[in-house]
Amino acid sequence: MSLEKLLVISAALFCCGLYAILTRRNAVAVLMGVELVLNAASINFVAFSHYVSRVIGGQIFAIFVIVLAAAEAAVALAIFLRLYATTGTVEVDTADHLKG
Amino acid sequence: MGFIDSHILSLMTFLPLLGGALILCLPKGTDNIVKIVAAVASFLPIPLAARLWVAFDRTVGGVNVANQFQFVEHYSWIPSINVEYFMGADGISLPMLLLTALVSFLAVIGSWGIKKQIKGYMALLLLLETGMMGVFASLDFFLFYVFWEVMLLPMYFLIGIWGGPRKEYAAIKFFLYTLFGSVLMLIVMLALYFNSVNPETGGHTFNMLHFMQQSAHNAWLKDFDVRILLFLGLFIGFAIKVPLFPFHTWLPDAHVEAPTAISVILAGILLKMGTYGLMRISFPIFPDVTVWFAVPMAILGVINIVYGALCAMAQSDLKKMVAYSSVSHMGFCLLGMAALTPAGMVGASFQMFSHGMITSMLFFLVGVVYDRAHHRDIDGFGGLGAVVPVYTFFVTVAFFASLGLPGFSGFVAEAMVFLGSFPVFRTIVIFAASGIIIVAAFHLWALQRVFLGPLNPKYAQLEEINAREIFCLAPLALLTLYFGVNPMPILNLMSTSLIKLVDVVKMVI
Amino acid sequence: MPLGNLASLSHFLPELAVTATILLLVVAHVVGGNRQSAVPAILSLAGVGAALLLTALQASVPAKSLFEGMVALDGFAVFFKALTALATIVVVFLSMESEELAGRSQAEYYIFLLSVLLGMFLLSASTDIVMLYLSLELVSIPSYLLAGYLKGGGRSTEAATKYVVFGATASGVMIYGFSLLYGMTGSTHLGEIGRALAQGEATTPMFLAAVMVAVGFGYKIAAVPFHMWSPDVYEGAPTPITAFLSVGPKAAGFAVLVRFFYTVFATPDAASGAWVLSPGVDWTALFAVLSAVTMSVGNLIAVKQDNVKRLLAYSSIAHAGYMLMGFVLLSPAGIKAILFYLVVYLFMNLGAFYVVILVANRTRSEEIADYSGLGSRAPFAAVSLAIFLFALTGIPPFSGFIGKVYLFAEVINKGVYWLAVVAALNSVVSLYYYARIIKVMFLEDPKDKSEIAVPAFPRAVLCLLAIPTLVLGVYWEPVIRMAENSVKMIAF
Amino acid sequence: MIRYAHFIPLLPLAAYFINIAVGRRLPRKGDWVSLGAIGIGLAISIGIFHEVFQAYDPNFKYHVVFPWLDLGGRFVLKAGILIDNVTAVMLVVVCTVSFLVHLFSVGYMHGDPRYSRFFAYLSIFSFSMLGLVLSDSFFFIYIFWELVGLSSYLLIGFWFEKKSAADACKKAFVVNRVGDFGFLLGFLLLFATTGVVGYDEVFQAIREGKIEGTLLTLAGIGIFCGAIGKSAQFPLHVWLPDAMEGPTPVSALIHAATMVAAGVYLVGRVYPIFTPDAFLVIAYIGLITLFISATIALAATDIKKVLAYSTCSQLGYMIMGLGVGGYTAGLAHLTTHAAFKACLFLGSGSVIHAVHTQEITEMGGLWKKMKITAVTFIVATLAIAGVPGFSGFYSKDMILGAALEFGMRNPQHILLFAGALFTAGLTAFYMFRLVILTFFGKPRDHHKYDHAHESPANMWVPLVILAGLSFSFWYSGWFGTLVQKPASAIPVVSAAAHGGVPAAAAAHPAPGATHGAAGVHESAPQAKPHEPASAPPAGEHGAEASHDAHLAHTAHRYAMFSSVGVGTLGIALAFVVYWFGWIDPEKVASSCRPVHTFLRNKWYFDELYEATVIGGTKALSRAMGWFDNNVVDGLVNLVAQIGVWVSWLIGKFDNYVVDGAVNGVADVTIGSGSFFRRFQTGKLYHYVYVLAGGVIIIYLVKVF
Repeated sequence: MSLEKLLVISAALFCCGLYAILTRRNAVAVLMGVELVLNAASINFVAFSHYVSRVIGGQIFAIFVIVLAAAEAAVALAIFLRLYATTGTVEVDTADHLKG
Repeated sequence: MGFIDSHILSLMTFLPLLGGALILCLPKGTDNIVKIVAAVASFLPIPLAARLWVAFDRTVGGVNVANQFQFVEHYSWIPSINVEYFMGADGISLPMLLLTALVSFLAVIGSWGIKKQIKGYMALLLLLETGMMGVFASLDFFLFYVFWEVMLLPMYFLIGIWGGPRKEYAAIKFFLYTLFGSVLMLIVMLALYFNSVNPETGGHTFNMLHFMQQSAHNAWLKDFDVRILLFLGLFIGFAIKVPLFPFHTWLPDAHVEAPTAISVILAGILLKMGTYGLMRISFPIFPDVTVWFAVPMAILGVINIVYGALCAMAQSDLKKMVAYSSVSHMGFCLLGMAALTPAGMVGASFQMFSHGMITSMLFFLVGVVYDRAHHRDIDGFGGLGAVVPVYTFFVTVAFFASLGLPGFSGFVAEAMVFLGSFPVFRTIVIFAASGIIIVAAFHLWALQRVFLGPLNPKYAQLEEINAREIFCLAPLALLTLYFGVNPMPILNLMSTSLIKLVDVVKMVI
Repeated sequence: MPLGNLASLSHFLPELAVTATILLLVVAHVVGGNRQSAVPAILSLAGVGAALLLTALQASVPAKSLFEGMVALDGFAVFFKALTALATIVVVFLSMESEELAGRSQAEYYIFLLSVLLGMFLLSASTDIVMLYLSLELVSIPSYLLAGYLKGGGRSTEAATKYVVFGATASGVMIYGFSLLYGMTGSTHLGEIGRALAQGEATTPMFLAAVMVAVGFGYKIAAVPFHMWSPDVYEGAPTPITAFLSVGPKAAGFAVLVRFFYTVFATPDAASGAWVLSPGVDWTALFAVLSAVTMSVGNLIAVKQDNVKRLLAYSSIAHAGYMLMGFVLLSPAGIKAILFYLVVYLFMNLGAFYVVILVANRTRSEEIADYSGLGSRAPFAAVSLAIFLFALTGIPPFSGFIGKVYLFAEVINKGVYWLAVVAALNSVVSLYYYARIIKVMFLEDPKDKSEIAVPAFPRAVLCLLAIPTLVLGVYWEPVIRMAENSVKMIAF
Repeated sequence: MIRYAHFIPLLPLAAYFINIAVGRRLPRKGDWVSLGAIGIGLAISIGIFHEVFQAYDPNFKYHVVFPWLDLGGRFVLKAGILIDNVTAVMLVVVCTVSFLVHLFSVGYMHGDPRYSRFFAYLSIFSFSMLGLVLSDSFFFIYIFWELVGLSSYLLIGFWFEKKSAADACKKAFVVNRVGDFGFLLGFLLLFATTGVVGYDEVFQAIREGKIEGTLLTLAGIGIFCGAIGKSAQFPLHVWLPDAMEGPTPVSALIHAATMVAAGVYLVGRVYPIFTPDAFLVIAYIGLITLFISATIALAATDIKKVLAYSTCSQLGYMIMGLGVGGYTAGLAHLTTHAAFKACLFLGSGSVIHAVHTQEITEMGGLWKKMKITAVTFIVATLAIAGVPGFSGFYSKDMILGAALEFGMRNPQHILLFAGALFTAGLTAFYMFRLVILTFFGKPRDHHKYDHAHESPANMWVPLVILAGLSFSFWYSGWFGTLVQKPASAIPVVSAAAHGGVPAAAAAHPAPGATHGAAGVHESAPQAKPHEPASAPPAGEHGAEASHDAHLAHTAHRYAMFSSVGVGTLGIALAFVVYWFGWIDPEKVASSCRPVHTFLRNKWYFDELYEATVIGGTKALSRAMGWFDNNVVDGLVNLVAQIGVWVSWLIGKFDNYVVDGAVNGVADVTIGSGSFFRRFQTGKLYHYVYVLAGGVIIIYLVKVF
């Protein structure tokens, strides 16, 4: 395992995540896309902290990312539930009353 | 007198504002008190103006020399950027101050008949007066700019709320036009600020008089192309106010829609601010560009004269005709200024003054007939001369004054402009002179269609002009006549400064 | 040398105060449940007020770095803490008046509000990307909830949805950018990153990182093209929250934007007191363009709006554009201009929203058309709204004009004339739509003549907002001095 | 007495203000105020004339100056009173006529609702006219010039309820303004070059050669344009006949005796500035006018119109007289004409007063009814017809003499004399036609005839006085001595050299101009010494001074005989046609119908102007109005259009139709607004697209 490989993986993850966000209509799927992006970042952090800086800061950052991702996900899911309760669907593109 | 003398300009500027504030504090349903307070507040500047008239030393020039200004009030306002509260008067501003004091008061009296929300109306009117006074009194560019903008708001509401059928359109048009001009002015002001220094302190400054010291400019500001750009920036800002072809299209709408007294102020004072700004700011700060730009200015002036007159002739709305005639008359100011000769410059300034009085009369008169007949269609009348002789008399006086008949101040001003500018640009002035025919033509044509010929039975019972309206008109008429026969009192007031201005501009070549 | 954790606490009092208040509110919530009462509001007012006082005390304290260099205590941070605290106080007043929020659990609401405040405190002070990310999320996550706080409001929920997804994405991208920075410099501390970048020369990844970070901040300050969320969220969210988002987080966003870019991608130049770009990453040109685009897009779209809230949303985008002008100049005067502008912006913008709330309480509408004749229906509210709108336009003698003058001045001083001209023209455009509201209020006759009563308390609050808007337009020396002193920021 | 000269105009001014302000409340409605004012004026001016006459000095001059406008010495305008012989004569003439007209009006305007207003107007007129006479500089004569125009406007439009009157007064003023335009330019040209406005200073400056050649010619012609306007010369003569809409006394005062003469007076005043070419222009303008208007008068049937056109024609004589160098002649005719034409007009007024019509076709046989009027009228007619012994003969003969002299010097200009002579015949003819049709033959309208009656004393007294003044012995002798041609100010070098310039102003063959120059300058004393040095043609004449005197003598002798002959011919013809009826005018008219109608329609001048100038201006103004509303106001609008177009190119922009300037900009603004808001679809993933797109674009921009 070398740094390059890890970076390629994380980049791939990032792109997958972004792709999911851009293409998926289901809110939950979009949220998963976001998670992918965050994880890509985490991978970077860990990798860099291992190969580049010998300091542990990067790995701590990764943990923070995971935690906050979880928090974010919780809030997001709560909101999606509300969305479902009001509109009966979690298709994000049905929620387009606010525009212009 | 001590306090008054030392703060006379501030008093003239802010007394009306005080009155406005007082009016806002008055409870509902006290319309008469409101009117009286407004009248008093707008009258107070007049004795002060008289005081200025008496105390003003006619022998010192001012223009770009600080210690030659009179009634100076100079305090630091925002030290961090050297904004100063710097007021003072010289021969350029003093006539305008007098005019403002007089016309504003008459405007208040002229709006006696306003029914709708008189409270707000008067308050705004007084705020407007403060703005105008401030513009003419301030010598700090920042201060000047603030007052300049402060005028916009009341004007917008006065046109927009109390105006005619298309008031909203006219109001916003006026507002946008002027703001467009002023943002350009703002940029130029800041550019000047950063590229010139106060000779004494060496710091940046907004003091106009320092801008006028070419030595205070840095290398960038000495570059002629830059100066041209800055000059044009200012010029457009002022040209919109004058208004100069082709920036004049806000004027017919604004004048026509505005209530009578506001049209009076618009035409009587606001238009003068454009030319005043050129004299006070553009010319002394950019003398070299002024000389470079003289011919275009003269041409624009002539276009205004002839074009405005022709447009006026084409109008069927009396008020619109008068509005366009203002366009035409303001052209003389520009022509005279562009000549950069004593006669031309003084003539221009005198034209500002006399047009202020004449056009005020005209708008008052239009308002009188509009109040009674509820329309202003020139062809809709006829033969009124037989019904309302006194009114007809005043209109005739105003019209002949406006078409430059000798004996009225307008003639003296225009003659001076001609005498001053013809030696400089002959061909251009020949076109300008042709204006006198058209001007005469449309005035008399209107006069004939409205007052002469067989009486239109619809207006057989038309009510004669009343005492209050005469009270508004008589002083203007008398002054116009007096200064037409004996212009020296006013000319003495301005000549020293304006001749100095000419020299200041001419010095650079 | 950064203080240790315990030593830092004594300089952490405002944050602690806010935290304490939050905890108290939690207790109150547990005790009071969803009962309607003014207690939570008053409690949070007290807490924030205390925080504000404590912040004020910090003004004189010499700048230092806290918590092992995680948080900075410097004029810059103090200024923003004060600013955001002030904004929060006003927003609490707004919330107390708003009838939208009536019937929802008060305590909960204020818990979120104050958490956002805490986040903003930290955000404007954080000097380490970990802290930065943390506080950014602390600002974001509660505001997602606040945006969706209206009961059964489909719009509110939709707003929340968009907000959360967009926000999450943006912060995700930002984090990725962070990770790249970290990879290039091997440190999470802004100062060290900055120094590292200053030595090494530019690389494409480095610029990519810069852009990705810009996404995160751009989304916070709603700069084009990262602004898309804001109009919808502003429209959907409860009006007090809209007001809050348009001032508080935006201000905090600017704080972090300035601090981050000025420490990471530029290095202070001791000689001139200005900053010099780190090699390669010429982000000033980029942001100059963004600023122009932002103000233009904001103003142009605002012209088309019929909903006051949405109009104000776009106008706040435009104002972000104005403020960005000061950001690209790398000079203390530029930052000073931003700080000053934020102050005046706080008053005029919150004031405008406050009137919107008062009107909506009565008319249940935010359509411009329903403001017709407000001048006669509620003169006081109408006049003050007019004042706020003219101030937003930037016409003397209102404070907005002075704010603009300072921004323009620095731009012109730096010779970026094209930007000045664009901004000038923009303010003409902005007049067009602000004046539209004023026209409707004063120039048009009301559809229903009924009086809209404005009780004493709102009047007082309105005065509190209107008076500074007027006074700062005539005499602003103290505030500008304050802003001047707050420019210096440390990055250990 | 001369010290009080300034009172002459000021008293009427005072009278004006009094009458305007409180006239209606005064006893007799204040007519006595005006009457008194002008009366005193008359007294003073007679006193002045007496002093001048005592002095009996051709170069008499009284000049007082006081500053009027002074900009710290950088720009100074002085006002002043200048009295020389011509002025003195003019003062008497104006005051006399004015006084008599006031007197006449007391009766004529009796019972008019605006009686006092009328006298106020008369006073303001007297003021401006006298001021015009007294003023000493181009600037101030221009001022009073305008004021005279104003008072004429007021008086013509006095009965403004009549549409015709309303039209006429406007026409008069505007047409005069056209002339004044030229006046102004000429005066500006002089000022621009010499920097002074006083007559004497300007002459001096010209002597110093500050302005010369074509420029000076143009300046002269410009000044003369003023005269063309006021004195109703071709092509601006159209206003005078219409001006007859005013009350008859007004016609007598303004449009016969005084104001219209102002033009002639002006030319005389500034005589020294005219170059030979300018003089040629003047002469020919005069000729054209006198001929055209005489022909029109032939066919006119309105008594006042006939008189009006005869006035034009007589003014033409004066102008031409001045143009051909007959300075004395021109001014003499001005003086005599004032008397007899005023008499004619007042007489016509008395007739109209009696029969309440102006159509001579409805009169006839009035002789029996109103003897005094008839007699005075006939006396005046004899005068205007140029019958020896009457004033008209004396002055007109001088003009013809001058013309003939000029013609003999420059044969190609003999037309001037011929035309004038022929017209003298015409004058005699149409004037007697008028007399016969009015006072003799059988009454053609019995109803009117029966009501006719002699006018009251205060109306016929003026008639008698004026008739008395129509005899030549009043004028002959002293006039020629006192009123002598002033020395031309043009340095003869430039003049002759200029004369040599081909295709000079008057569009005549160059040699003609040359001789013209010589001819005119021949009698300019101070010119002689230079001439031999200067130009051969001038030189020749200079050498033969004695021959000149002889020439002049013969010229005048021939002129006298021929004019008497032609005059008799005209009178005889009139009698043949209208008294004995041997020739039926109707037949003549019908036999040359086109000519007749052409004349009846006054050569279609009004129609011509209506079609060209007036119509043109109106059209132009309408065009401008349209231009202003649509183009200029739509200029920003145009920008808007472009903006719309561009933005359409960018993003399928709805194509706006913009109207109004600011609306235009606004539309583009709004338009671009709605263009951008297209992106705000409300669809979440679109937002993210924009976000990602933004990043990528920025990045790409950076990389490439």
